[in-house]
Amino acid sequence: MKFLRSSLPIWLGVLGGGAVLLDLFVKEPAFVKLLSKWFLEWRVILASFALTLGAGNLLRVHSNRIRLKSRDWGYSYITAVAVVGYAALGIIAKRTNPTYSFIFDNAYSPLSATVFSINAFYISTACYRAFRARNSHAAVLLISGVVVMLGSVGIGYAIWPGFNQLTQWIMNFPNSAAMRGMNIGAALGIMGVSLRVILGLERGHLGGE
Amino acid sequence: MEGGILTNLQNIDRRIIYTVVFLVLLFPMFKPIGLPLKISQTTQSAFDAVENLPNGSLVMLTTANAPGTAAELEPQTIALIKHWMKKQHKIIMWPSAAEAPRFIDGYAKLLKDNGYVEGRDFLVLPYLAGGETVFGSMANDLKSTFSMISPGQSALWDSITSISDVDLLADCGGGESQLWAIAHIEAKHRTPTICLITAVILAVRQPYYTSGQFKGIVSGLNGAAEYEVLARVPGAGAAGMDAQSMGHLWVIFTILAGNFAYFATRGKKSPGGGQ
Amino acid sequence: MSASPGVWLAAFFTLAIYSFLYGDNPAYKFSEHLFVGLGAAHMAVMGWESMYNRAWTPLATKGEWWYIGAIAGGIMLLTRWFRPIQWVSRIPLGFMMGVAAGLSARSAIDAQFWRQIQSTVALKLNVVNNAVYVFIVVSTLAYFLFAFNDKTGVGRGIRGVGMVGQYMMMIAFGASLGSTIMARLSLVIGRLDFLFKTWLGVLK
Amino acid sequence: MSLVTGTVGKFVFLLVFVGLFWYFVNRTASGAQLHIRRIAGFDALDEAIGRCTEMGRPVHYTFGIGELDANVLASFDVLGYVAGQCAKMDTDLIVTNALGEVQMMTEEIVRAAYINAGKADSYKADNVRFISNVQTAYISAILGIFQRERPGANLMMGPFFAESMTLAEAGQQIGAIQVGGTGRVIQVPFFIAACDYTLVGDELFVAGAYINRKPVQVGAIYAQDFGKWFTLITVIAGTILATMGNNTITDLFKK
Repeated sequence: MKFLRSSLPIWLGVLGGGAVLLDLFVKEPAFVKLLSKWFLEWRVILASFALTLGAGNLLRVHSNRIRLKSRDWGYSYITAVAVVGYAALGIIAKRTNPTYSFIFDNAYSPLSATVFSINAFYISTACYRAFRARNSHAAVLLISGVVVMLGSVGIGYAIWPGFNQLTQWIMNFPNSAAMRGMNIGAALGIMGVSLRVILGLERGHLGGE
Repeated sequence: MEGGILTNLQNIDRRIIYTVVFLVLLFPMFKPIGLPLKISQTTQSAFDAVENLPNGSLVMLTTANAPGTAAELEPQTIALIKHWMKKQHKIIMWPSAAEAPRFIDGYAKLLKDNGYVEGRDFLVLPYLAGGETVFGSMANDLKSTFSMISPGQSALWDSITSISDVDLLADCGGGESQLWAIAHIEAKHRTPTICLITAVILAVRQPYYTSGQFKGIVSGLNGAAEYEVLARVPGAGAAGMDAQSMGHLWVIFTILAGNFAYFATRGKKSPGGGQ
Repeated sequence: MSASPGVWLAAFFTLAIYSFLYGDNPAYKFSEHLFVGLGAAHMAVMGWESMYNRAWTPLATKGEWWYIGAIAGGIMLLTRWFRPIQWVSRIPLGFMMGVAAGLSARSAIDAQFWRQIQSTVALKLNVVNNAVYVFIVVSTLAYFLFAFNDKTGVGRGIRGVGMVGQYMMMIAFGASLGSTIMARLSLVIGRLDFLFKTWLGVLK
Repeated sequence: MSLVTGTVGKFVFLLVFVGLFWYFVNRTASGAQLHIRRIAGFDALDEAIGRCTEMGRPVHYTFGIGELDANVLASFDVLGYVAGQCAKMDTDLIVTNALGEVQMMTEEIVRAAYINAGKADSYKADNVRFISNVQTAYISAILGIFQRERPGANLMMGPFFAESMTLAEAGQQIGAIQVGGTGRVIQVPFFIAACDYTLVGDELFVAGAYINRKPVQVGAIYAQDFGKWFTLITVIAGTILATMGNNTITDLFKK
């Protein structure tokens, strides 16, 4: 039992991760390639199941809220009905069903696009505050930010054609180089954490036992 | 009194900023100004990568387009597909994210309206969950990843054996998918890869363009407008550019005004976040 | 003005979300709760579709029986809704985590690490821009050295180079923000286009 | 065993990396004191929680919308620490999740932290919440939570996408003290713009080693630093040699 609960998940991780990683390097023996191919295909299926977890969790959360009469619990009915009704429609009548598409085009899409666009307003106020030459770091941020802003649309070009070249230079050299440095650092960080899983030393994802 | 105005400039109420953003974006939509457009090097390279392929090549579009990012990605994708149609390329399309299939429906319709036959000239692969895993799986074995498509179902599908038959891969999205495309497919098969991205992630994808892992990048609405000009396919990209420029100008103005006020009143304490 | 009920519905949701910029209100709360529900449902539908295509179709039409194992694993994942047998879901989860780690490590060591260095080491320093490039890569990376004691002389030296790297990162962050604001504005343009062209019809 | 052409260099690097990793894990496990430089973002966590305690407002913790990846694993260590501190200080902790898989893990981590702090009774299951696995739906719900429950601190650690900007600015608007951290480098500028403290890229992955000093994690940090020194030295030497017309190192990377 203890083996099934804590050791097996870790060993499966070691096997899965090891095969997929070695596949990058190893030409022979061929079974490494075969295992890696199978594991990737299986994981696609598991990920498909994982996508449905959200709907179940959401139902659990909102039925709890209704039961406990938490704050704004009345709205939880809307969520619960939407989850059950829309999922049933999509699974029984298929995603290509006209009603499903109607809701997707006229409720889901505008909601999603509008929520996402709030970003534009928030970034304008955030930059209004952040782009202030409070200290030397912020000053560097400000200068490079304003140059790129002016250089990346027509209006900057109309003011001074040089903004465009300067922006290209900033994007191609200082920006690209600093991003490369950060990417390399992050890649090593990812390697460190991933190897903890592949070598079977990580337990965080199993509830920290 | 003057100090009052300066302090106010330093702390303009966010609702005022929001209202003006709305207004300045709206104005050029009614009265286009026609500001000049400069083609960037990354877009030019992406265009060249498509243009230099012989007519009738096999191209693949993997897209993670979603309602949230469609304002930027949709005009780019349409411009690219129109260019592909001009070159009579055979097209494989695959939605890499759960919100993308609805967009692919639209591209399929566009292709059909222009005489493309599904299964022979273009093909839509079904959505599969797993993100990066699917890219890894496609790089290992494309045919087996989509083994649900039976032989005889599509002539185009039957004519290919592996992802290395693809002459150009275009990945579209605002997330990590471009990285997966180069990390698994380009890395293994050296498939020429371009990406269509939201302008936000251009900065972090630039190093991969410099290193040649991407053959070209189309980024943001201005990337779409540039591509439309290069491929001579008028579209929605150019239309939004004026509004963007005006909105931009307003944000630059608030930033400069804020700084001016900050320096004029330096020494007095002002609230605000950031580092 | 549009006569389509779908367009009116979409316009209502667009305005309900934007009303939040002024303050929280019942129309926003309604839209938010509806959207959360629709979103989870759409994901579940896509998960189902993906499972059906990837596992069920090959199993049922081609007799590829080995997919039964993966389907069983998927069902084990769903045990987490039932507290007494919740632990069963750890078994497929451990496997998923392992494969994901293998893929990330593969991508990290090759595309993000090795090929990035490969492209950097070939730069010739007698070109000014290349020298700038290399200097920035080196100083930025120095900022991310952690395994040293910053109270010693050597440690302070490393910190010093890292400080320079910090300024270089600020240039990159400024460039990111600068190019982002514009991109984000285009999202609003998309919505305004919908409101004034598709819905109200006042814009040609 | 034979290797794919063009991967020998990478493979050797990987073997050395793993070897050093084992070596440093064993050294820390046998009690050696290995140093890690100061990271301001982690030191700020106590300040943030303390301020919430003073103000009687909850702490909000989020992983963002990304997949269960290295960022999430690193963030688990931070969450464990934050939950422990909140339990000790009797401050409410709201955790919002976007992934079904992560939801159960966070429940277990937070509950365990409350039990370890001897405050099992104070744990509120209702406060570890699954929100939505759709990015925009997640954002819309968090905006609501911020306005309605007004957390005094907003801690954002994990694989963030575009939600980083919206959440950070929404937190700023309610006056929360904010710490953001992500290994997804592209989102860092938005945290810089709106947060009080930011963990830049790789810094997040140091979390476990910095906070808990577990041997495995400290070992990983030392192996990573080896990778960085390797990069620094090859880049400097390689470019100097390339300038002089010698392509030894450049060719080495093609092996």
